[in-house]
Amino acid sequence: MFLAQVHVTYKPSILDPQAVAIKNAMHRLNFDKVEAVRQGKYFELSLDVATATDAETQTEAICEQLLANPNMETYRYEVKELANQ
Amino acid sequence: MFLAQVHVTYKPSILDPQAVAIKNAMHRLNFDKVEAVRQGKYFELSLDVATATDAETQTEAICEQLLANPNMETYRYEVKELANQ
Amino acid sequence: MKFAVVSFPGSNCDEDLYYAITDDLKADAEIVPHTSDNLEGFDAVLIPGGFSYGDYLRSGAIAKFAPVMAAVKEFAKAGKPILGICNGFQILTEAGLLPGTLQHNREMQFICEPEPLMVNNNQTLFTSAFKAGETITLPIAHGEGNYYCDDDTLAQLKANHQIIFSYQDNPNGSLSDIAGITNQAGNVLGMMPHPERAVESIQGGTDGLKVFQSILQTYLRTV
Amino acid sequence: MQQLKTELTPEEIREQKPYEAWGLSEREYDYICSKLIGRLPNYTETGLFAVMWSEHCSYKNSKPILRKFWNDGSRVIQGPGEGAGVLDIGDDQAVVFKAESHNHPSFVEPFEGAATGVGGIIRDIFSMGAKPIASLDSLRFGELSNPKNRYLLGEIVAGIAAYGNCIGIPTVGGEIGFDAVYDGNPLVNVMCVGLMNQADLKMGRAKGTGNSIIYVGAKTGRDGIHGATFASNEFSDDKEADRSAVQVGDPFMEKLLTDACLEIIHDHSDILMGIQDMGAAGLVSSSAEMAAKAKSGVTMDLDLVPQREPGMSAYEIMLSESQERMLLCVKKGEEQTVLDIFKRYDLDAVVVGHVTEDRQYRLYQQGKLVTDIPVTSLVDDVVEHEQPKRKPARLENVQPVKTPTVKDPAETLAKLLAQPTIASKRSVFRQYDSQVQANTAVTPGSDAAVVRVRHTRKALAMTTDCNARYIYLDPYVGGQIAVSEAARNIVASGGVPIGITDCLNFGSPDDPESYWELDQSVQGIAKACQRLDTPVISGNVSMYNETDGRAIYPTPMIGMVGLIKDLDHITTQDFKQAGDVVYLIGE
Ligand SMILES: Nc1ncnc2c1ncn2[C@@H]1O[C@H](COP(=O)(O)OP(=O)(O)O)[C@@H](O)[C@H]1O
Repeated sequence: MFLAQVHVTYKPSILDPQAVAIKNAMHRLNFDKVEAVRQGKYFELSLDVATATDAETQTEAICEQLLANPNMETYRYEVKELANQ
Repeated sequence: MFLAQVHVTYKPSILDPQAVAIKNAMHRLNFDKVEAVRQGKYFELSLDVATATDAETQTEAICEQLLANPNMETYRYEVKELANQ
Repeated sequence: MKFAVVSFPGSNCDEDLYYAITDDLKADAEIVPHTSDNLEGFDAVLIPGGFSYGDYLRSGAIAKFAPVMAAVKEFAKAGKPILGICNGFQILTEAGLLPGTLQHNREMQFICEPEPLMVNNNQTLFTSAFKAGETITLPIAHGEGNYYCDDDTLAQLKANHQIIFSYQDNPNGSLSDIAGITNQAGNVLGMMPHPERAVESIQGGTDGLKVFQSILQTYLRTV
Repeated sequence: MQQLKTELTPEEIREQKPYEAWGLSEREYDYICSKLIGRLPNYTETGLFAVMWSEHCSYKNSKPILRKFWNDGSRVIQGPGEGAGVLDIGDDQAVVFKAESHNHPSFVEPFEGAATGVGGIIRDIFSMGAKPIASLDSLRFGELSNPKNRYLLGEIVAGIAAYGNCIGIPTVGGEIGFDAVYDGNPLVNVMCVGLMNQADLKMGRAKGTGNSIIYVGAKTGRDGIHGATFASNEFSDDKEADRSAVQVGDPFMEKLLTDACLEIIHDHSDILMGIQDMGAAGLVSSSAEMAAKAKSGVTMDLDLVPQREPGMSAYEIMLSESQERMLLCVKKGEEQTVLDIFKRYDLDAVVVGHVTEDRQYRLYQQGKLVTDIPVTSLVDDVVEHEQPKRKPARLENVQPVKTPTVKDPAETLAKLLAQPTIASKRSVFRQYDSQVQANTAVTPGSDAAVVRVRHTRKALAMTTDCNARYIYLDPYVGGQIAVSEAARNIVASGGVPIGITDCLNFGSPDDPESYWELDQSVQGIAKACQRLDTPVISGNVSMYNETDGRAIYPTPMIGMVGLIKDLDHITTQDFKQAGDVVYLIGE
């Protein structure tokens, strides 16, 4: 069993109104040392495949087709083997 | 300048309708080796503070008050110093 | 009796509530901005639906820090009536005035439809004008109305009769079909359906008016 | 630090002709050089010309045809040419409406494309001084058997819902059709309706020498640069073509912008000289059009424009299609009043320039004059093209109607009802908040939607309609049918039709057959409008709806509004009770 940890974030040029609203909220709460906020999505997938390479191929395809919107987002991921339960 | 990388995820006991929907979508796309999906939010905060301890204290407080809903979410974070530009 | 309708940036049912009170209940109301720090002179507080601060991060998560919320908490402590509708319900849970939270709807879609509801408890200041066990119809309009709380909380809600409204045909996956709950003291109600959209027959029904009438009648009985 | 691309010199532009890729023809370029400015335009200026001379901004191909529309009538306060049209509904009130297409952006990025389509048309309504009270959509997709179309449908509907629900404007009606001709070219048309007191009417004007130009709303980023010219070019299957960043909508910001602008319009009408939204071609089209209509000039300092990204060139700042931005012209000396109001709403507002007497369009960046051309050369001097027209070959020998034989009527009926185009659209419209504002008397699912005018006995009925197949078969009669269908929906809801808006979704004007279809259907629509006393008060043209050379059905969407004089006249389509008599009226 493998675990893929995926991060999907906006491309830098894309407007992210959420991040703006979150940063403003932090400043209103007096966390004014926060200079910048980026936000994104985080996924953990448990994959029942035989090899790390399989896990990577699947994760890559899933990111490409489902988890990230290539018009606006980029993704990165790491795959690690899970100890047998 | 410090960078805090924050992950906010659902507590394991909570059924997350979004994660369920994503897993179902993966299976519809024939990624049937995906056994489990967890999803959460990912934040990067740039903090203009003097020490790593300051950065951690601030990040902890921000997570506690704003980024996570203690009823259903947990958070973890890492802080690292950014090279001067 | 005077109602405060609290308005946050992004609230969009504040005027609807204002008109429900002034035009249909024929009581006094005022829209109070999120920056106000005082609710003196008001006898009930209404927290409207909408998308406060865009509902970015989580619905209600940012609104709970608005200056007016300190006054709302005081108001709750004083035992005075507070009604949060839709986004108002979400804000009240985020602010800790009501237990639990509202997750994404089961089907991950926004739903706008009239829903049949059961009035489980007519012994509250919000429901005294209803008959016990009455079925009413109110519109819902939300993407995150799927109520969730832990088992202990649910047991407590049931034991104290805090589940005021429940769905007859659960549209969003809410735990125990919950559509509206009060706090333990019974003076804070949060509900996903919109009573202010059912106060005139031209809107398709008037069941919602009874919620406001209940508040008014209770008030008049006690002063 | 980001490396600034070095821009081509005027001479290099003449040699290398980059403007052709931006949609400007060599003939137009030569005409601009020799007749309009008497020199070679620099890089920024060339970009401004390319975008302002695009079909999307200038209507250069469609104007000669649009003049055939009928837009008289006693109720008309403002016809086509402004942000939206305005009709008198009595009691010193007016209804304001317009429709707009966002077809191409919605294909590229369906959720955000549809969402920003909603946002754009809303700005057109409140910039006139009206409170937006309802939206409707009109959607076309390829067949649902294709997963790509199911995906587009899901995302586009979700995008419309997300924007409309958040901003608090009820989406009260619409229509959807499916046909393989829309494969690869879905149509997303959105209509918005507003209500106002006639005294609040505002126009997009930069008038009064010395008055200030104020920019308000979202910061300018590199989104959708050349979106307008993109909307004026055919699709190609080459998906990964170098496409600038997609536009993302922020309905929360737009809600603040709407409320703030309406507050200024209501309370400070005397100092607000003009207001317009930044739509396609953003800052350049709004400022140039406001100056052109006021017969004035404008000077702006681009360093003052709020920017989201470092190192933006003048070209990028002017052509950006970042959403949720407005341009205001405010009386000199009174700027602070306006800036204070925006500050209260947490909105960025900046004085970026002023009105000049001499009718020049001047832009400064880092102290340098980067643009200096006559306002008229960007707006009024665009050369119209009446294109050649030809009746399509398919219409030269049309087959007579074949009456199908129905063996088992029940089965045929069931099959018909299962057609996605005919089946209930509840799964779509239940995602739209159709009741916010608490004025919706008839929600989606009946004929026209009905929204009452609070504190009066009046109501407004509204609908969007178009049967493109009829127009494909006979654009003239089909255009009449589209208007008539809309009118029947209004009448069946208890209203008197009072006016229409439209979205003309067609193929390329360079194709004589498409151009003929456009011309014929406009004439058909005009004729029906005149008969029904429903002037065309606003509209939008979307041409180049072609994928790899194959055009969609000509689809002129009609958005109609009717006036219901008394709430008691509202009727709905469902049968009311057993035993009632059912009449069939008509032939
Ligand atoms: N995309 C849509 N958005 C909102 N409402 C819709 C949409 N499509 C259809 N509807 C609603 O469904 C009902 C039936 O629509 P339609 O199929 O166009 O009916 P008709 O052909 O009788 O005009 C109408 O009330 C219409 O407003």
